[in-house]
Amino acid sequence: MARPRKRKEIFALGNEAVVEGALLAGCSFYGGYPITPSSEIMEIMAARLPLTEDGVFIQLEDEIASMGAIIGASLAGRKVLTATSGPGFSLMQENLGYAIMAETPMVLVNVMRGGPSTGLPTSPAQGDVQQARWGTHGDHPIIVLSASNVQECLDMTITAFNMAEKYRTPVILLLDEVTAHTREKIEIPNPGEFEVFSRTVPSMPPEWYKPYEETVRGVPPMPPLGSGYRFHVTGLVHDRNGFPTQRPEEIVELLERLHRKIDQFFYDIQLVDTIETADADVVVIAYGSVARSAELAVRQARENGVRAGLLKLKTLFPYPRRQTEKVLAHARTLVVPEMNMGQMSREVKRVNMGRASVRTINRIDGQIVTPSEILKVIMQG
Amino acid sequence: MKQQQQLHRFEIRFSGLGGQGIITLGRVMGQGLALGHGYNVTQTQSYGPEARGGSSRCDLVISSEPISYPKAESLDLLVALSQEACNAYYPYLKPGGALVLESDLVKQPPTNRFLGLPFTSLARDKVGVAQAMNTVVLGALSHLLPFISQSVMRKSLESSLPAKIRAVNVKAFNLGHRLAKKEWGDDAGEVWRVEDSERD
Amino acid sequence: MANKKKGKSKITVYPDWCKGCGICVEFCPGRVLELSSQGKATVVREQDCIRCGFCELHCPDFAIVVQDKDFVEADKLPRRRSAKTTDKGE
Amino acid sequence: MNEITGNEIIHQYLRHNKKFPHVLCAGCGHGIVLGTLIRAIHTLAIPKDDVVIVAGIGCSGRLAVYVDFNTVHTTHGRALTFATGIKMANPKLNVICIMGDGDALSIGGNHLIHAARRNIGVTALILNNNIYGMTGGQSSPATPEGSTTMTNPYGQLDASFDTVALARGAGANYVARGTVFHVKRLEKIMVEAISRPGFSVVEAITPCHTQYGRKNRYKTPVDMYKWLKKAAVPIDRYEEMTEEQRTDRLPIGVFVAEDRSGFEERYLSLQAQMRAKGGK
Repeated sequence: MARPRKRKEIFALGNEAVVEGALLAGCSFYGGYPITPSSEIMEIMAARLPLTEDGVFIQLEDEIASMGAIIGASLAGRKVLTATSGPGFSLMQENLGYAIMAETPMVLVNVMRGGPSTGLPTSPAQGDVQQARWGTHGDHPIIVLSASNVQECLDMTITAFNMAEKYRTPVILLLDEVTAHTREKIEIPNPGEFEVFSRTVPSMPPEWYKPYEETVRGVPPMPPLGSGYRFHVTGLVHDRNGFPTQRPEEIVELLERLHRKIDQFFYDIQLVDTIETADADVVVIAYGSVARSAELAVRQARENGVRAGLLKLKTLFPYPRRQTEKVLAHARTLVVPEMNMGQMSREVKRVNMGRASVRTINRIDGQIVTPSEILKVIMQG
Repeated sequence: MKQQQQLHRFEIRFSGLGGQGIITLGRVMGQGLALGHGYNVTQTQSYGPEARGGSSRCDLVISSEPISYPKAESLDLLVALSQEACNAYYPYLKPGGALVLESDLVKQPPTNRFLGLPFTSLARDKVGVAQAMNTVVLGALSHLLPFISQSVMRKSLESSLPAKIRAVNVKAFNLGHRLAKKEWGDDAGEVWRVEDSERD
Repeated sequence: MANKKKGKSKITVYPDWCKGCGICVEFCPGRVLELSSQGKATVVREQDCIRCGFCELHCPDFAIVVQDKDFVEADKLPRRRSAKTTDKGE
Repeated sequence: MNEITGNEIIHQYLRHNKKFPHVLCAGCGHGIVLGTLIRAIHTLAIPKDDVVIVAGIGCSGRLAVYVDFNTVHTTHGRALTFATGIKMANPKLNVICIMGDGDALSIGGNHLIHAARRNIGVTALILNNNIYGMTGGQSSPATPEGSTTMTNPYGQLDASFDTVALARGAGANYVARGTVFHVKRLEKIMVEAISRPGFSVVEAITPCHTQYGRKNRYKTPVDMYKWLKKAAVPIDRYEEMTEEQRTDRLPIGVFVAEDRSGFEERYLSLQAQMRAKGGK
């Protein structure tokens, strides 16, 4: 692995790494409202963006306004970010739906803390997983990513921006308090060492532009406001010209395309890491900081002669079904440790369809699931 | 850089009162070990009300291998800068682990096996700045822990500080290092060096 | 300004766009307009128009156009040339 | 007289691929406001491409779809938040927010006061019809005390907001009120509102006979316009009136007109300053 240039190393918080990743991905607009434990993302953006050429930072009056502002900025051509936690994520659901409907690229980082309601502001949890999937009303596709260590916070933020731009959709990055508040050494990749994708813009004369036209990828090109392509953006179900419609065939065409533009690219979107799963009898399926505990538990189990493996989910939704089925080919037991009452294990069970026995480990006391807890369940087989 | 000593999850907890600079201490040391010495390090800390009021806590996990679980569970070294912190976290010290105390503030040590120095009065009287107490601790630990190179850590410290407080802190760092060597002896941390070379 | 222009207007009402709200009929100082049996505004006394512009400005549906008669007749057609447009794209 | 005037101007700004007449009720003043806005933009000679109309939800929200500008129809009450993002992302654009009274004063009240406090360079056009029209005539914060609505069948108990006082109190740079009866005056106000720096609030009184009038003694649209003609008094005359004379009268005109620079301008100059210094 020859590296032409040495990468800069920093000792950074997970939240700090999100900022580094966002800036590398081309983010030039942050709108937000502070909330523990995500505030460092906002604070660092407040310090960094005004020093860049065209970076805009704005603190809004609440999380609803934060979403409105970043959607507006995205429509005006910016790559945009907001970050929040717990109650703030609930407030963002309204305009999250708008961003899906109006196909507005944006990245929303939710640093999960204990809930419901104000809950446990400074303790980790993974209780927003199903909210990330279904929090906004109506049938909708969504991309939800996750990161389990500080380097991944950087890498997955870049990935989130790329997916948002590529698929013209909001992407949620779910972190938890442990990942966000751990400091670790990370490498900042050099330009050219990672992909940066920017939304496709129309390449025809404005009069011929149909803002929501069917394309092969299902993703129509998107011009920035004010660039000569005048069109109508709305949260109502709309036709190819962007105008509201109630005609059944146009409703179906739009909503099906919104799903299809994600569904046909599962291979690009569904990201996992595997550790020792090739021959594993017992496979732990974990994400976020709990995946770190799981990794240690799997290694200890191997030392104790149990063929254990880890399927680490970096994409939570759309749920990586194929990768799960691969481990199901030989796994007798699936272990799903989570800091919630079993939100991701629902997905695992849905895919498992009774093939392996699914053991869940659930903690809701504001503490991370420890390696020893997971090891105990692995050893029970 | 000389050959890095092999470490397998060495866990340190810094604890004490809010305002003693505990988090900064952990962060500076973590940064020095991660960037200067090339170890894998995870640093976590107490947040929220805990970090504002009474007690403060900052953990480091240091390892030659990638660190999976980032939190400290079983401490190799506990640094207690207040009686409450000492009482609260002593039970997490692993058998054979070391306890470093602020000897003026921890009047009732839970054990006779500890290493103490009056860090606060040293900073106030010998450096002239009481707030430099955490840097005195850093200097002392740079002597105690055999896998820390004093010069590398000092350089890392300097690079993380604004110019106007750099000189004071270097003075505090050197003082801590010198006194630890004098009071605790040359081989105070030898236990870790031996253990690790045996493991390899 | 009004009297000088009396009798010099050409008034067009687009019945498709008129919803028959009656605002133009009610407030026209010359009583130029009436509601037809279909409920649409129609021009009945064009010669009395003083071109105050009220009906045009207050038609919520942009259905009334008042023009200079001489000018329109000189052009033969209702004008469709593009105005002093400020549109970059056109 | 060779200039194109009146509605012929407006026709050039309407979207030709939209079906007219628009969806609003016969006699609804919203169309008049839209026409007035178009004339103001035409007067200012702003290219269509440089205008962004951001609308909320409700009858007023439907206006955006008919005009050939960049148009964004947002969520209920949130138009100003979208507008803030658009203006900050591209300060060159003329961003005009069209909101209703329920939209701007109730669900979006927080955004209105903060947009004013921030003095973001956006024009807020609040179409006040005293009611939630689109959804069937429920009370809004601008429904006059004592009047009858679907959600206050026995009479509105709470006092209504004074939009002008609210906007002024929150720090808006320019605050004015007009009516759809006094169109020329409203047009002048809009021209000024759009050309000023910072945050401008224009309250346009635009009666809803369908949902408000019929329940409150105004049987036809014409009745409502007669009421407007009678009730509206220019601010200077209103100020000379006795308390008694002021009963049921509505002051119109310009209430605040300052020239404080908008948030986006202040941000850009801060950015230039920080960059010149090379960071902190």
